[in-house]
Amino acid sequence: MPETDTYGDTLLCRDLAAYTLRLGDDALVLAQRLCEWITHAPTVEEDLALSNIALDLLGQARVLYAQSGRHDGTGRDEDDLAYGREPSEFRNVLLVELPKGDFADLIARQLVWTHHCLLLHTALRGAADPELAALAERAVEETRYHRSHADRWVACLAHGTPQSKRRLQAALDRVWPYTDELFEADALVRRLAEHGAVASPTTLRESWEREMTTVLAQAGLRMPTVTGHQCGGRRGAHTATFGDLVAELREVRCAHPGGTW
Amino acid sequence: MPETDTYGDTLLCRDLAAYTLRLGDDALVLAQRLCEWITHAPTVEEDLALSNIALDLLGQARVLYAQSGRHDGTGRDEDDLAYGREPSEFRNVLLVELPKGDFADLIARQLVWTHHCLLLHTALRGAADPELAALAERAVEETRYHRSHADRWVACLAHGTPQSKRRLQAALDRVWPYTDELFEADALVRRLAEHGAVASPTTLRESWEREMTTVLAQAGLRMPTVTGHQCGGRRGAHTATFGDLVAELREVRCAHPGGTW
Amino acid sequence: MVAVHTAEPGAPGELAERFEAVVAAEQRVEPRDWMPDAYRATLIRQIAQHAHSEIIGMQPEGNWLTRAPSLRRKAILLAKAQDEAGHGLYLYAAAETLGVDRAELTEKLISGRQKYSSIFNYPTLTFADVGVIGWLVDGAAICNQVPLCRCSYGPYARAMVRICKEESFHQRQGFELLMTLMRGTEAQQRMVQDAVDRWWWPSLMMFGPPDDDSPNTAQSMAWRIKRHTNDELRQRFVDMTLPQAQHLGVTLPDPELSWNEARGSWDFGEPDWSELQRVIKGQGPCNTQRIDRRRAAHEQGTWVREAAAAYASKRATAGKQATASKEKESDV
Amino acid sequence: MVAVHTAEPGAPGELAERFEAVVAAEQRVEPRDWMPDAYRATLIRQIAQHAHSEIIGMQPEGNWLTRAPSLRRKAILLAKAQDEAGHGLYLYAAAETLGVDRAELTEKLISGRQKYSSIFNYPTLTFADVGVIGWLVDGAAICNQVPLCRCSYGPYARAMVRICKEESFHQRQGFELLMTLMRGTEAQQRMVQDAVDRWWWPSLMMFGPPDDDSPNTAQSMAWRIKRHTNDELRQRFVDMTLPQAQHLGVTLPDPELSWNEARGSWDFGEPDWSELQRVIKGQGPCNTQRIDRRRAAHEQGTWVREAAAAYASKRATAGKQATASKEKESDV
Repeated sequence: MPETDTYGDTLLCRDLAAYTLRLGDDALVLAQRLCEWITHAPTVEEDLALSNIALDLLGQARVLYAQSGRHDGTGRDEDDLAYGREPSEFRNVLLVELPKGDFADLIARQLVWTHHCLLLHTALRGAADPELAALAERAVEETRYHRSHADRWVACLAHGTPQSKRRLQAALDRVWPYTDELFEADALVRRLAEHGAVASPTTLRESWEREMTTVLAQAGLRMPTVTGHQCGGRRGAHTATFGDLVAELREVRCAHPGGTW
Repeated sequence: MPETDTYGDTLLCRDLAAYTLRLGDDALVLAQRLCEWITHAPTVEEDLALSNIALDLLGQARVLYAQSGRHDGTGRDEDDLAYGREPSEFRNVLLVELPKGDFADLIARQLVWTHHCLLLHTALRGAADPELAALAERAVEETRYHRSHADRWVACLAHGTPQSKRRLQAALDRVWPYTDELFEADALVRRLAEHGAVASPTTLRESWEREMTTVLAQAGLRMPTVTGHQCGGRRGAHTATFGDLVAELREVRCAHPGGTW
Repeated sequence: MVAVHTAEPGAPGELAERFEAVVAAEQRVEPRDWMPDAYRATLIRQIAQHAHSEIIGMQPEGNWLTRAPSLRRKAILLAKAQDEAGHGLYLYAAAETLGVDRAELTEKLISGRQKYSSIFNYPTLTFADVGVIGWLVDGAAICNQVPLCRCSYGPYARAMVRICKEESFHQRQGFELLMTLMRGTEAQQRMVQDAVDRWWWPSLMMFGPPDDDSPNTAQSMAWRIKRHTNDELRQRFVDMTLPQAQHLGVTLPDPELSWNEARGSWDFGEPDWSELQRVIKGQGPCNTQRIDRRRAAHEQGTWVREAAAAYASKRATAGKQATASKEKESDV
Repeated sequence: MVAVHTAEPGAPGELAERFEAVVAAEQRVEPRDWMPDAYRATLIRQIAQHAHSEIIGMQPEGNWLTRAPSLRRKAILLAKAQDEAGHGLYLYAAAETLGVDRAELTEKLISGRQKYSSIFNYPTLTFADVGVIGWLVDGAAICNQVPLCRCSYGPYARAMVRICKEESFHQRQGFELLMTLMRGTEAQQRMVQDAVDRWWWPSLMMFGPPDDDSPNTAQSMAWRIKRHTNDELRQRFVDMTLPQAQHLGVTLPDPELSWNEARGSWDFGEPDWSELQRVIKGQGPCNTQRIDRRRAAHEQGTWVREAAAAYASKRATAGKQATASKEKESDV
């Protein structure tokens, strides 16, 4: 394997650090958006379900940050990574940072996200890096529940009332331009995928599109047509409200430099 | 004047520092709330008017903070005072920190606030401290415009549509429990008023109540009945959203410790 | 069964005697058992207020979920929010065993006709408040609730067993947060002291008015719903909390606090009962905000709940039709 | 007068000749003068777009009003917001002299039928963006706008004189903010460089597509609305900005930038025109948010504007009645 020579351990470590940071940022930022729903959900049961999902995501983020900090050799811990970076240093996809919106926006995002996530983690169970594989193993179980939560609400809103169907369709239309970025294969992902270290986004995309087609067809919803895809999160070009999200995340810590928590 | 002896210059300075800090906090916090309206007002003209008023208040806050920092001998400048204190160290009345609400809430607050403010600054023009008197002189001019802005909108909403009248009345009802605190005479204000250093809140209150009776009668609005007055701002016991207001105020500065601006 | 549930004062003396005997023997009254109307009404009011308190009680800390200063603290807060939502649900379920409808209880909460604990009408101004709520507010709640695990009404007693276990976990986590902050910077220590100053008196008031101003206590104790008077519980809380405060290194804002050797207990000052009355009457610093937020969430969620109801009824109809057509098939 | 305003292509040749002569002689066309329909339409489109840009342009910085890191910076930002609202109002007034209604223009903005400058579809992610917007975006706007002070249409030209004066003030303040940040911590310097990296190319695109892809330029120049081509203005902006960037100590993200001794100008790379097309078509990072926010403000303000209209009409009626009764009195 001549590639292994040119790729080398150091480069692999650096790439794995960057990759786990991306996944960690995805999980943390989405958890942050879900937190905004708690005490604002349509039912207490839903407050409970959303705090449950947010807690799972937060747990994933913590493990991923720990891995990233170990791989990049800086020894940064989970809080260094979560609280010590500027907004432009975050590497999450734009989808997870989109503002709270209404309940249909929440469900539309959860639908596209959880289906993608389950496919990704299922594939990552076979990752060469044992820590990443172990994380994926656990995440698959959790994400299965998150996905069924989203699927149930999609069915419910789609078959509920004309208003709920209309709102869900509108939310799907709003969210869809941000789905392309989930499967973006930049140099980092291509390098890792070529060496079998992570799943190939192209394969994921096909499965995901199949699943979406099925879910939407069953729900009697239209597949949104997108004219302009949005991306940029993976290189730190975030949306307008992302600075506020990060500021809120860091608010208390910033107000007490040198504090212990 | 035997009181002067027991009061003494040091005590007077300390009291003036505390007093100007209160007024400065009132002005800054209200300016901050008005800033939240800009680009969200019902017309561009109103965006303009509100930024104008906010700018006047901010100017007053800056002068008052400078005076406070000189009087208390700490040499703190306007930014030390605005950005360097915890929420519980702010001494503004609760009225100015109430959340944004709708346009009727804005106008209801502006009505009670500007009438109070014009009376206060008119009286403070006669303050013994020349700096405070000069600030009041300028503030009277500015507040006259702010008051007429509020009066015009009260007339407009009261005589506009049934909806606007209903909304304004509801907003007045919401705001009224916070008006009592404007005239609260605690030990500090009593000491200063006894020495003729500031206006007596009791006198202000009578004039203010007369003005409110007239304005509301002309507008065909009901004087709200209040069962429970809210206070605590002058001793640092603020309302639920005040921590967020201060956090937003300090957000950028906190994110860059040691920065220059 | 309906007759049993709506039993009037003139109900057979035998039922009333059996009820009294069960209660006196420290056995449990269960949903299907006959019970006096006043007993039922008292329990409904108390359990609903308790459930509402769990739900409204998510708000003061909810603001800090997005702001928690470490990922570990964020996880702890999220888990606590989850527990509180769960407690609310158990308690609503316990109330429903008494023949009330949850939608009706929610309606009464957001229209202000049913109360929740007044403690949640105070604002959480800094992150130290999160710790102090865990330490003092959950601490006081535990003093109140542990005896409820032996409440004569079975479903309520069983719900309390589970809730108390989780509450004491929250209390320990709150205390641990405060210990951490007190080891931090001077500003952090000041923040803790400031929070303690604001929450101490409201926490004492969580036990309700003084005994001589609490007319319902005797009946509730006779029914074995309540086990101790308000003042007994308050004293227990003070005695439990004082050593913890010393350990933390904070001052409680009561100059009258002193150890009473004779009583083997701490003497303490009189809370401002007029403030409690104001807050109960809806004039606390946050009454309006708390209810407005609950109402807004409820109203904004209306279309979602309507959709869920419509979907459920469509599925039920579809299910029936499927069953019907199956039955038909088997007929054939 | 109505006939003049709606003059058709078949209008008397004399009017057309007079118009051409006025424009050729560098005199001003005024609202009551006859003008070709296409001239009027071009101006309406351009002035409306310019007015909308001022209003939408308040948003990217508006978020920072509450967050400005010193009271002086807050005052500067507030004054700038005030100027922008004012500019919007002059420009809407200038458009109205051409016979359009402001409510109609607002409607066209929030329904997406009229555009605003694409630059405002990029997010402001840090406070350094505020400085960079002042320096680059207002700088580019000035390059575009200074020649408009000599525009053939009088009301537009006069509005631009006042606007340009204030814009150049904003530009200096933006530059001064960046100078201050560059004297600050390393993190502040990185923040400035990051903002420059994000805003450089979009600023270059503010001058519109390259000349060979800008079919309307020739007509606009003949009418003395436009004075320079897009590429000329872009070059002027680059030449003006380069020394300032060096003075600041930031790197512009274009490896092809180099001094061309022969031309006495800077050579620079080609912007990604497909990106400009995407943003113009509404697919920029913030198009939806900007319009949604404007629409939300407009819709939430509907009841206020309705009240204002009702009040004005009541007063007008009352005024007429008062006049009428006075007239009656004087009749008597």
